[in-house]
Amino acid sequence: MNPATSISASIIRKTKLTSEIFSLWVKPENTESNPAPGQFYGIKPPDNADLLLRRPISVADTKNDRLRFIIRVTGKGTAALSRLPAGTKIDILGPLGRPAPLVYNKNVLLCGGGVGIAPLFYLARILAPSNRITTIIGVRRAEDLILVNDFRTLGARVLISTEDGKKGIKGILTDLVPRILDKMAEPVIYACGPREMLKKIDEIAGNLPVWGFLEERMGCGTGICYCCGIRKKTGGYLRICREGPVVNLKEVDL
Amino acid sequence: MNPATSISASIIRKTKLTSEIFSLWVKPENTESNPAPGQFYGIKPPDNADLLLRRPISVADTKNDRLRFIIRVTGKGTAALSRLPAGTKIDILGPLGRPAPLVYNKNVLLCGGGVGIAPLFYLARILAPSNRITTIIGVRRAEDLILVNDFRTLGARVLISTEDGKKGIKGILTDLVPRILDKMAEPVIYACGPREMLKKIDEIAGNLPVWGFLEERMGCGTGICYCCGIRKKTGGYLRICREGPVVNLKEVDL
Amino acid sequence: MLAGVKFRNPVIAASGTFGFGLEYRQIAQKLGGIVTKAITLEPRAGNPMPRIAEVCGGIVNSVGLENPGIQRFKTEILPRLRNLKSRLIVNIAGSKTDEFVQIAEMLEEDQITALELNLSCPNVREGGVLLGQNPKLVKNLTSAVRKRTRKLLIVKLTANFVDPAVTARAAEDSGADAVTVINTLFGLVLDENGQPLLGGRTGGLSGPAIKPFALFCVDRVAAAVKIPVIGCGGIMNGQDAYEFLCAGAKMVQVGTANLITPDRSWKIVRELAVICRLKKSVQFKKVRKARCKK
Amino acid sequence: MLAGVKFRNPVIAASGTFGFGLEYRQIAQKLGGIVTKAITLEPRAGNPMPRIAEVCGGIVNSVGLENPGIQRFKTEILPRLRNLKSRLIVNIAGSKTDEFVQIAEMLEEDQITALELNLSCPNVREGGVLLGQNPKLVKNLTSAVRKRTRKLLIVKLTANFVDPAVTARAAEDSGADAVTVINTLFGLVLDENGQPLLGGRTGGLSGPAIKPFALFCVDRVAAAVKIPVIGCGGIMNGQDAYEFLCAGAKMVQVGTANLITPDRSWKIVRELAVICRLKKSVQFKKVRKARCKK
Ligand SMILES: Cc1cc2nc3c(=O)[nH]c(=O)nc-3n(C[C@H](O)[C@H](O)[C@H](O)COP(=O)(O)OP(=O)(O)OC[C@H]3O[C@@H](n4cnc5c(N)ncnc54)[C@H](O)[C@@H]3O)c2cc1C
Ligand SMILES: Cc1cc2nc3c(=O)[nH]c(=O)nc-3n(C[C@H](O)[C@H](O)[C@H](O)COP(=O)(O)OP(=O)(O)OC[C@H]3O[C@@H](n4cnc5c(N)ncnc54)[C@H](O)[C@@H]3O)c2cc1C
Ligand SMILES: Cc1cc2nc3c(=O)[nH]c(=O)nc-3n(C[C@H](O)[C@H](O)[C@H](O)COP(=O)(O)O)c2cc1C
Ligand SMILES: Cc1cc2nc3c(=O)[nH]c(=O)nc-3n(C[C@H](O)[C@H](O)[C@H](O)COP(=O)(O)O)c2cc1C
Ligand code: FES
Ligand code: FES
Repeated sequence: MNPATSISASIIRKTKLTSEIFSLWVKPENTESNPAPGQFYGIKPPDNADLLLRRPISVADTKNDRLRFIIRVTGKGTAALSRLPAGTKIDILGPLGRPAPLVYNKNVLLCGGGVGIAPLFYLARILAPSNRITTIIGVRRAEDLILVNDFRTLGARVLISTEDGKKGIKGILTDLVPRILDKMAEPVIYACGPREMLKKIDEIAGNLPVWGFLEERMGCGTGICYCCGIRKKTGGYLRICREGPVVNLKEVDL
Repeated sequence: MNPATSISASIIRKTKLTSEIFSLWVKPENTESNPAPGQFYGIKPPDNADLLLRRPISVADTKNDRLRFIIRVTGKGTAALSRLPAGTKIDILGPLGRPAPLVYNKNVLLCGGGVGIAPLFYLARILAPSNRITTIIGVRRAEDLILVNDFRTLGARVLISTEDGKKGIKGILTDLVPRILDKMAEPVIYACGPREMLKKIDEIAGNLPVWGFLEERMGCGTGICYCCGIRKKTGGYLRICREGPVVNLKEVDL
Repeated sequence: MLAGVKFRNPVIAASGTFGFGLEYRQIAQKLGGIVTKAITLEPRAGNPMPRIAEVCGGIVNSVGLENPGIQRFKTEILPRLRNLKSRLIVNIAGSKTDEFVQIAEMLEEDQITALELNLSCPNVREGGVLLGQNPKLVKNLTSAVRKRTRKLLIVKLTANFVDPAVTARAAEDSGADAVTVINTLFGLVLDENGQPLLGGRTGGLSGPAIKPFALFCVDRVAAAVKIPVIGCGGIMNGQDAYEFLCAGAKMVQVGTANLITPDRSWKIVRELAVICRLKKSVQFKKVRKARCKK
Repeated sequence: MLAGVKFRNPVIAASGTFGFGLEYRQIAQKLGGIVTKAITLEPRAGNPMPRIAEVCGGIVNSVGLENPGIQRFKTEILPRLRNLKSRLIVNIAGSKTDEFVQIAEMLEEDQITALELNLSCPNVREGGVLLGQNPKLVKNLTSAVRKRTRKLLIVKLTANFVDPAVTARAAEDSGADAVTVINTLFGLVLDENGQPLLGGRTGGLSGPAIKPFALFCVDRVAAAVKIPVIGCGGIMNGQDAYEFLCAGAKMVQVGTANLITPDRSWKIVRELAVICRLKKSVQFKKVRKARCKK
């Protein structure tokens, strides 16, 4: 059940990860919230009539009752959030959405394009104790890379693609996928990133299911406005905020 | 000529004067501005689509090229300004409006109701060297009193009325005016405060001219929107932001 | 109290902004009532994505009429809304009078309190004109539905390119029990390259940006008809709701605010109660007078 | 370039938001042009104070038609506007066709480029209906003025309770050279006690809050008429202006933004120039197509 009430949370740590990406550790007040990997929160930008809607941001990690969000500045809402100093109270609603399905004793492949790697980190931390994890991180420029060491610390194998070729292979993430998949027995694939990337991975994966972490412009994030649909192969839409954001890519029209 | 371009200014000191009133010393960047007593600035509240318009605020004092504003929190704009820490840059437009006429070798009576005393202080500082100044400050509660010692430091005589009777006489400002006027030869009166107060003083003053510092909800503050009229006795309106804010009360319908 | 029917309180969740009431039943029960998302005769897929854009002081949506159609609404959704402790209002849309009538006839279930006719649908016969822009069509449609339902009949008016006082009178004359004023305003949002941002190209503007216009319309319609007016448009807090009541509305609907936090309407109920107690509703009478003098 | 007349640039200061051009002549000269505050036949006092209220994303004004009347405009104001290096457009208001015509006849001065007919005045003969809400009245008025003036004739349309595409066609058919889309929306602002805040009770809503609606109207009108459309409503910066051009406007008017800083329109000229250069106006064509497919 999605929560109906938002909660107040304090920013307890803010770190700049790259020129565009920052990390927030927040501590919700008076509540325990146990988000599962794949779930997200609606973060309310600071009060401004220009910024009415919450910004959907995935949980990138948790620690005790604290939540980590890793956010890329792409517009005015995320820019406003990036300017909030530690200590600020923010209004958040969550956890929202259906979690990613968890697996045991599998060969797991995580594919994260850009900041899409963030929600996969939380998933990796939960899966790491009981699965073998390979992570591919694809970015445009080497300086956009985040979380590489964090994944390694979990014991995951990490592969990197950069378009500028300054780290890992020169190229895009999906160039790496076929080679890796070839060598994995019964892989379970999770992917988060741009639509074209998800589409490509789904094609490469053939019959293997791919759990895609989807994004769409959202109104409510809670399933009540029908703004965030993705077309189902069987017809009609499913709501990314409610039946997603993690969906079996085989079931949707990307 | 009113300026067409706003200027950036830094808040260099912020002080709380009472529970509702604060003082800002600001330093305009790259400009000299020489406001005269009675003039005001349009201060832009921090960016928020809810706060489009500038707030008209009188100059309460100047020092070198710095400006002092004394502001009472009455709504969301002034509340937003009151939250800005020293160091913040604000956008201000001014000096705006027609200055108060200056006099020499006169008995000057300044009547300030509430925060209305603020613009009279700057006037007093300019008039003090060449006039004898009596100031009446009227407030509701003794703790709302501001600038009393500042006026005394200028050598002005200061009388106080409080409605709670805890300082000065118990009553309202206009109770004091007749007694004081009786004892003043050829007084020149300046008054700033609520409309009813100005009206009363004008009545008491009889044929003496009273220079009233007027307020009205403003659109532009620069004379282009015709939102801030006050009815002239001769018919039609004058614009408080342009032909005012200091007007001879004999000429208008309060 | 609306046309003889009691509501727990005067705050209703507006159509399209509270789903079908399934997602937050616990909130729905505390409100005066909820209006469902629009239901059509046949299932509709709605518009392509993106369906929402944020603008200054509001949002523009182009959800379209995505809904499972009246059949599946009855078999799959209505049963799950059984024993709802607040009033259920079904928002009906269609492109022909006949569609509205058919749907109305299919909704005789006891658990439904009212039907709300959504007139903001492009009318096929009149070349792109909205049903709700033509007083004659409003009259015909309202009469036709009125004949087939004993439910409370609410007509939801648009103020796009039409004077809602005129269409409100048409609705009143044809037997409507109440009118909702207003639906979203037309809106076009372009991206930084000047291209339409929404999948449906244009959409409906809602939120605080439309509040002064909505208040104007409520004030005007309340002076024009005797049936109760349900005020809607940009209500974000109790004070906003209070202002709509002062402008002449008997009840209010809250839309966009629900998207921000699902329990916002419930918060508005509580804020409104505090305000009304404070003002002892003396103000109401004064305002009513001010309005009538106009 | 508008109907054969060259403008320095496509940004005009909107009526009522730049006075009569006297206060900031140095800015006025740098713009494409300025529209004066509305002029009527007789002097008008305008509405009681307060005349302005701030609302979410905009303002609501009830200035009314305060102006010195056409006579004093000609004798006291026009001479001071001599040698203005940009285009002077005079906004005309009245309650009868005849008043508009008389004013138009009195404005044959060379220094005036265009007349802009302000149709948002309550029309006396039709019981509270605005002139601009009735296509027939728009037609009659435009034809009548057209016969008496050789100036560029601009008709400023309202989108309150009327489809501006319909009135735009009426204006086009009657000889208008261009249309301005849109004037303010109706607005009512209540204070915390639910009492009308403005001296004029109701007013006109302008600013960013109306931008999506104004863009919708511009897009719609541009598709409906061949004469140029001047876009107006909520333009605060160069990007906003650019979007209006993409929606089909040939020029834009800036209103509320001038109140915030008098040189804002000039800033918009410079911002717009940068954007248009960046986009090489390739986008324009694309959008135009997107619009026409509709
Ligand atoms: C389920 C989900 C999880 C997400 N998790 C993360 C994350 O962990 N880290 C991260 O950096 N980003 C994440 N995003 C994307 C993030 O929500 C957008 O980048 C952000 O909302 C943009 O807001 P803005 O104000 O900066 O941009 P603007 O363009 O100014 O936003 C305008 C409006 O569009 C919406 N919008 C714009 N881009 C997107 C987008 N890509 N997805 C959804 N809504 C959008 C905004 O929410 C807002 O309502 C996630 C999106 C979804 C749907
Ligand atoms: C020429 C002039 C000089 C002034 N000097 C001072 C000063 O030195 N110190 C001081 O504390 N106050 C001064 N005021 C009053 C001050 O401008 C208002 O209190 C302030 O604008 C209120 O803004 P707000 O956002 O807090 O209130 P809100 O009520 O939220 O404001 C809403 C709108 O109404 C306008 N408004 C509300 N009250 C007033 C008012 N009394 N006068 C003008 N506009 C108003 C605001 O500017 C804003 O546009 C002056 C007013 C004028 C006209
Ligand atoms: C996402 C969304 C979907 C909507 N869907 C409908 C609908 O299906 N039927 C309807 O009559 N109104 C619909 N509306 C309009 C609202 O019910 C309401 O009339 C409008 O949003 C104005 O109120 P607000 O400003 O409080 O949102 C929708 C509004 C939004 C924001
Ligand atoms: C204070 C004020 C006064 C106005 N007076 C007039 C007027 O006299 N004649 C007119 O045609 N429009 C008038 N308008 C409307 C503007 O010209 C413009 O059409 C409207 O404000 C929308 O543009 P904006 O959102 O950029 O302000 C006025 C607007 C404001 C804010
Ligand atoms: S964002 Fe509202 S249903 Fe998903
Ligand atoms: S506030 Fe605009 S003319 Fe005075």
